[in-house]
Amino acid sequence: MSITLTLLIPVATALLLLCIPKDKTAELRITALFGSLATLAFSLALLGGFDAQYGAGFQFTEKHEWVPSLQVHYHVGIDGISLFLVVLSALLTPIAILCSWKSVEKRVREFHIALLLLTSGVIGVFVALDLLLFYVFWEVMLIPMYLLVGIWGGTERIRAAVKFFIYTMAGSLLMFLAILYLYQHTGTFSVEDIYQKPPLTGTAGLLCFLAFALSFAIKVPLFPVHTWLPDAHTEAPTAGSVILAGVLLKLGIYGFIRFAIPFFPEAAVLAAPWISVLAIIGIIFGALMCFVQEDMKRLIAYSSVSHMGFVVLGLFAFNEQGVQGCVLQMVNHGISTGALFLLIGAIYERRHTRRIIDFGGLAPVAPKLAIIFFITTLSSIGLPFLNGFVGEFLILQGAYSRNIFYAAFAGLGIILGAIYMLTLYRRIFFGETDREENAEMKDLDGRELAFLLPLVGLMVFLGLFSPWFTAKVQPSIEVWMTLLLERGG
Amino acid sequence: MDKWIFLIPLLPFLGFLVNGLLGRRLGDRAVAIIGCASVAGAFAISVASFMQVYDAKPDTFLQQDFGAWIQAGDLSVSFGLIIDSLSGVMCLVVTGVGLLIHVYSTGYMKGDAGYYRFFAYLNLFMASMLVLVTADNIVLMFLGWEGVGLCSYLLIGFWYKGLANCSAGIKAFVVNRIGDLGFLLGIFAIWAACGSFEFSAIVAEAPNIDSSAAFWICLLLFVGACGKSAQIPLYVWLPDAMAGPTPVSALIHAATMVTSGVYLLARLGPLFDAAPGVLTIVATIGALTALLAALIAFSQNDIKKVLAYSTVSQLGYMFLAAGMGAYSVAIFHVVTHAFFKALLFLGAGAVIHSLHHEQDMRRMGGLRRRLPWTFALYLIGGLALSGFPLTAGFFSKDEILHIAHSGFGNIEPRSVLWSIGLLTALLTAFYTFRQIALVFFGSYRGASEPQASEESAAHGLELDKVKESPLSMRIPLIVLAALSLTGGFLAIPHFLQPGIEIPEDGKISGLIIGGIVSIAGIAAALTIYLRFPQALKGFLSSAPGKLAHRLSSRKFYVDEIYQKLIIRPIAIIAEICFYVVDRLIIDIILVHGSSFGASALGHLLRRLQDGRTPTYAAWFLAGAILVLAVTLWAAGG
Amino acid sequence: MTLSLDLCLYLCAAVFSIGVYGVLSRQNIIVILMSLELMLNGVNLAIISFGRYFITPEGSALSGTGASSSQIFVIIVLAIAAAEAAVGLAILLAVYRRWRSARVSDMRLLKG
Amino acid sequence: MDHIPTFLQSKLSLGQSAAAEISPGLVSAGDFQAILPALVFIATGTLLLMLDCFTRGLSHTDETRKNRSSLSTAINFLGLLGTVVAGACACASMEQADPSLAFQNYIRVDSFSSAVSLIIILGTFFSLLAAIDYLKRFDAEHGEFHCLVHYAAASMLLFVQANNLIMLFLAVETLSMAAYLLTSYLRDSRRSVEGGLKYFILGSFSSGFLLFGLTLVFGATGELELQEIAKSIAGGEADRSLLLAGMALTVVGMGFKVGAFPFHSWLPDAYEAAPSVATGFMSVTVKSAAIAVLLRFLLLAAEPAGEAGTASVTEILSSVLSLLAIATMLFGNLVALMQNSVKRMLAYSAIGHTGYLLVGIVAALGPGGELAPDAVIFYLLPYTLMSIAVFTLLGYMGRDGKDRELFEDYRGLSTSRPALALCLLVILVSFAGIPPTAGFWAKLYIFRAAIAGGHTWLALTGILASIVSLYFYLRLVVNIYMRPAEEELDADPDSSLASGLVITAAAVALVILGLFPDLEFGSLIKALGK
Repeated sequence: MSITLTLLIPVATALLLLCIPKDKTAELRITALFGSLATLAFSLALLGGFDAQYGAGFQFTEKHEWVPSLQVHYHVGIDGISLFLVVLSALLTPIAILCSWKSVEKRVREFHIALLLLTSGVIGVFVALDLLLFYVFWEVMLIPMYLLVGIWGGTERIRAAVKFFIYTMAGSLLMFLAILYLYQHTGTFSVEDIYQKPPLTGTAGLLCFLAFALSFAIKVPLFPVHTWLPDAHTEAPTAGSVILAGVLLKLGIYGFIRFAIPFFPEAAVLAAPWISVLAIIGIIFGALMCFVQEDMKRLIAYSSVSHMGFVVLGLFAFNEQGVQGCVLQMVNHGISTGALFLLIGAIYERRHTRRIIDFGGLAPVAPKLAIIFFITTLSSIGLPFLNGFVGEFLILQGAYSRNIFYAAFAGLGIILGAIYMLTLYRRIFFGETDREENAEMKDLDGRELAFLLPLVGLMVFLGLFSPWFTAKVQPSIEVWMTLLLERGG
Repeated sequence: MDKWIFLIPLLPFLGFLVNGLLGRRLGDRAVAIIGCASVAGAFAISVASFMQVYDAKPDTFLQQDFGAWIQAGDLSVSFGLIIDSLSGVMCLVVTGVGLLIHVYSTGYMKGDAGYYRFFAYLNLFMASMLVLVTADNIVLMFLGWEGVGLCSYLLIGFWYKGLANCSAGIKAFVVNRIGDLGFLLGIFAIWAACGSFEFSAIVAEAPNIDSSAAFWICLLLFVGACGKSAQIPLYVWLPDAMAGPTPVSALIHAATMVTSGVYLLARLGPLFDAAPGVLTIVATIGALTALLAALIAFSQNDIKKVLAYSTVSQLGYMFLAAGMGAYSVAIFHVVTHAFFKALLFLGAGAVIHSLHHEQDMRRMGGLRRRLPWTFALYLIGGLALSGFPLTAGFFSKDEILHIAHSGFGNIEPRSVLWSIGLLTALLTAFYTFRQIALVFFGSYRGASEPQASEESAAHGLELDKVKESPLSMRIPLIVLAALSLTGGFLAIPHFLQPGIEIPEDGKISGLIIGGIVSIAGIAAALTIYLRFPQALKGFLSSAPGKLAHRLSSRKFYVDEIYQKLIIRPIAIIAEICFYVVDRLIIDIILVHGSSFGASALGHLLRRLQDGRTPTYAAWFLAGAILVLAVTLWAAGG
Repeated sequence: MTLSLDLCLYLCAAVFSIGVYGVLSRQNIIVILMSLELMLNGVNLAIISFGRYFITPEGSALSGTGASSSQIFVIIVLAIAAAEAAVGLAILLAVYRRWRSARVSDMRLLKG
Repeated sequence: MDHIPTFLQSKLSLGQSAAAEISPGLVSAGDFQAILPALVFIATGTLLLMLDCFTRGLSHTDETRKNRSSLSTAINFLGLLGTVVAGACACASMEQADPSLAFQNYIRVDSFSSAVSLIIILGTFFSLLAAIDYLKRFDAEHGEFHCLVHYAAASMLLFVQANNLIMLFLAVETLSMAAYLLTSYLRDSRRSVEGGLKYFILGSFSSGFLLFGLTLVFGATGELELQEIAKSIAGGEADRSLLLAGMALTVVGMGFKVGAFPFHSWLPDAYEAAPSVATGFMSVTVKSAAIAVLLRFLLLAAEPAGEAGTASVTEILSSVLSLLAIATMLFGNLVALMQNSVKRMLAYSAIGHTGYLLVGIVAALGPGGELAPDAVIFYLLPYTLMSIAVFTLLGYMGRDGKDRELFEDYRGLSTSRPALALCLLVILVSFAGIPPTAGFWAKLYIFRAAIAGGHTWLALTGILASIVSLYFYLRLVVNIYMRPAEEELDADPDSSLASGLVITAAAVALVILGLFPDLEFGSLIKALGK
């Protein structure tokens, strides 16, 4: 029941919000916050109850008939891979609500409803064990995100929202076709059952894999289908960016892990070198893009392209280190990029500009902001002692085992990452405080610290105690690798 | 003692946390005490551990393991610390010199707004450096490795209001990262070859690794070492790093951090022994770096830049030694170099402090009367650097030259490298005393000479206002001077490699040659700069002299070459990628193009609907005929 | 002399086609209405021909219900054609009231 | 939907048993029972016509407005009542599982026809509900409207039940005539009458082709009854080229009614011309009926399998229809992209939806097609709800006798009418086929049937067309939610209760159906019956 509750609480809260008059913004915010905290509590209960030694299969499973004629079931469950993604999603929602406390003034009720529905949708994707259920969640969450960008976003929000929506839908509709084709082939939507059936091979398998892969690659986003991301990120409100970077991008990777690769192992292995190369191009290309950006949010968006390239690279190394690193790095990226967006949001709230050139010398003015931003920057560039390093290390180790050149070229991304992030930091925080607006800027307040410090804590914690994380994921990855081998990958 | 070695890095780290988080409220005095005390504690424990290792039989060590840090499948990295003879020596140097520099800094940084921040960073640096030194596996070492890089970045850009300082910090960090990528790849290769990250396991496995794998592993690791230890081609960051406060230059960019590359090679000595090809490269690069940096040091006008290039040059010596397989000799030079170069930097710091942050030697001169203590101590440092007989530098440097000349273990003598080394020794003595001559002899030029650059803060300080620095700065100098004079008598090579056999024949003659070269250099410099400055000017205005001077003072245009060949192209590629690939090809042509195509098609088809009924009927008829035709055709076919 | 079925069908196809041509080429709505009637009548002819064809010389039905049904069919089609003409004229009246024109190509408000 | 539709199972066996049951010259009570819903419609329609005729003088004299409004209330009430009764009758007939024949096999009642009838009745009901507001607002409360709708509904029910070519043609013509008149209902509007005229000319034109096609089929087989035609074809007695030509022309004629490219050209103009409620009514009911009949005709009248070596009639028709489906899907959605008027956009999107339905029909014709008829029926249901709701909205938005049809007119709707906007969002999401709405399942069933039948290319085209369609549905969402209003929408017109009811009900139904898509008609009816 706990998974269902985690899924339902946001929806229930959203319905509750509908009953509160729309001008009572404080009540709306508090209700939404409590709802999201309750979700977080339930997801933490999942984390607490999770048994790392459970062996093969999923935990907390629930299975009910949903659409009997298609044998679609409401079938949910989690394993080590989805566990932390669920927790991450649940964690970022209260943070998103908190960070919008002051910045979102219009249509407060709708905003929180969209945010909560988005949470439900995202968690649903991570827990669904029925292909069609997964697809339903996958699409359901698009609409709130679309509205978040389109209604509460910046000046170019509509264009960005439409681009985001059509881009992602184009991919997922093709996947929809592949899902139906697969259903025709296997006669079931149950993920576990499909794992047991002989996989689709040959051209059909390849085409289906490509349809899945395109959809997931757009979400990741993998070069060259990444161009929606900078627009969506730049225009989205802070909360939207946080969720987008923190969770939505992970859906693509998760889709690869759970569906695309085990369903079509033959095609996946065939495509792996190509996808790895795309990932590496993405790593370098995304990093290079950061050099040219004037808008800090856009810069971080492109850095996401680069970072997610690493994640894909690790996954397609198809070895324990790579996959482990991939799962870890998903969470890491959610935390650190999420934090970066929060920080930029905080700056934007104060200065109403995101152009890097408008800043400089903030370090003495806002020391707390400067310190947290710096730690986050370090986490983002993968400094040991913080979380980013462990993930990147494992990914590169995995990639190295696959092909030495993967690691070598991907490693360039680390160097470039250091350059653009430190330059960004320098341009914002160092130098003379020569503008009056900057000199008068306020430092972070208690509310902002309340959602930033936990993230910083997580960065340090995961940087030092990653085995706590990996031990929970390890058995699932072993199962996954075995599955891949059995299915001819 | 082995229960407590974790405190060696932890104490400074706690110091960092306390100073960093509470420093602003604690006040400068408390900050200084915490900063120094934490390092002193680490020093005490290092001494104690070292004594334990020293007393015991060879090959003993203290080890402590705190469980896993990274774990994935069969890959595992632990928080494990080890103190053996090598790391013991390094710990002593790091904590010892570090302590002195901390004490020095209490005086040097007095009154700076970022006082607590400075000590926090320094403590963090100590912690990272000590992790680097005491790590029992290469990944943990990498943690320290990156940590010191970070602190280096922070401290170079310590005065962050000057953007140039920050840029220098970024340059240091990024160039280091280039090396770190090599290091990382080397780590991966090690794991692929040995299945473990622990030094003991790697060393044990080293003889079994096939030679090409060993070659690549060592080459990659050496790239890492090049970055951190400022060797060709990655040395460019170190001179710029002088933007940081002088104690930082002394501690990080002379005594400790920059030597960690040498330490890495020493740590994995047996592995490098399995890759003789790489050793050749190491030795060659080392010798070339030594020469190149010495040539550049010739014409620098910034007091710290001279020392910085000298550091690069001395590091070259260390790599030359390591490249000969004589890791212990390299470490020996690391130790002595730490003493005298720290002394020189701190002395230079004292000068700078006294001159209110003037660094341009052209605006100095004649200071020996106003700053007698500083002059004396600086002179000792200069002598040691020049390898004046019986000083620390004399022994360690000449041991290196001697090995290069006579060969070591299985390594053949490399006489070319030896001659380069010897030439460099001459140059070293020359530029060192050129500096001493410019700073301390002659007449004071600070009030008259126009400012060389806008950055120098002093505005024509009068000579009689120049004052000797406070006691807190002088005491560390005295200690270091003592060590620079006596450090050469430490039998470090024999302690580190108990079975070491340094070939005896020709050793004495080598020492004599070294001594002569050093004295010759010193004499030449003093003669030229003090007696015949006009002749020098004459030479410099002649065509070859101009060329040589320009090459040297413009650092052989290496920065410009990098700028043109690497940085500019990357920037251009980034612009092209953004505007052409990302914006134009992907976004506009492909993404918007497809939507535009759909719209255009829609627009075209829309014109079918022209509003006239007969047209509609005609389309209908055409459709009907088509359907009929297709049906009948399909039936026939 | 007996008319072969083929010949009848050609005839009705011709009548139908004339109707089609009329609809396509004529501007006057009345003429178009007439052409539409022509099309239906052409088909009617075919139905009747088929009905005749299904009756053997002996007077018994060749197949199923075809023969008798064809007559019903024709009558119903005639009725429908009449109704259709009525509706058409009604619409035409409304159109003429609004547009003061009976030229079909004048009505081009709706397009695109 | 894993069962084979019952009407298909007993396809041939029924033909034989029914033939034995014929008792010529007798019309039994059972016959009337079979067409009871249609009879109810005819009866109410006539009653309303009478009422209107005999009270018209009343309403146009200087009597108080009260009389007039009470009259229209009565008409509205009667109209809705008739629909409800017809619906109840249809539900009752749904109960009987086995197909039955009536009126000498002119009428065939089976679960398929009953299901489609119910959808038609549902559409009629909603349209009449929405018309209450609309007609009042546009001052067009003539009794004919209800009468025409009822007659149209009756003929559609008969159309769906037709088992005989004569019946088929008769029903389609009466239906069309009602539709022509509905289109030009706003007879004072130039547009309305122009649309009616175009619809009439082209409709009659296509009727000619349809009739020609039916005649050729009749001529080739000598039969008028669908099962007999099938038997004749299966027996190889039919003249093949004559038959094929007939089938092709029938497809052309029916293609016109459903609005398939290139026979669609009447559709945008007629949809735009007709009063919004009538557009809603036509767009769902006429299309539902025509699609259902096309499917039935092709399934019942074509032979199940061809001889070895030559392509069977079904196969040929299926490939022709595939081409039409592809062209229709692409055309409708591409042109809808370029519209500035919401109403016209919806018209073109309706063409696109026809394409999806044709995919379902193609799937039904091939092997493994037993899933497809149910898929088609399922598609019609949400489509009905969405279309009616959205055209009701168009009517609701109209002010001062003018429609507000441009995209810009919808700006800021979410602030001035949040609840309405939310419902509209649901409806548009359903149009785009995104879960958790019924539109998603509709597409799912169709594409699944297509893939099951091996028509992956059709499904792929459908997917591509859907991607295109996202843009114009989103465009409306963008205007509703993301752009601020340039001018405030005037206060609610005094009568908007019914419109609101229709829109809300449709949105709620779409969500419920989206969450529990297995609530098929059958089970729903069964649930009601028990």
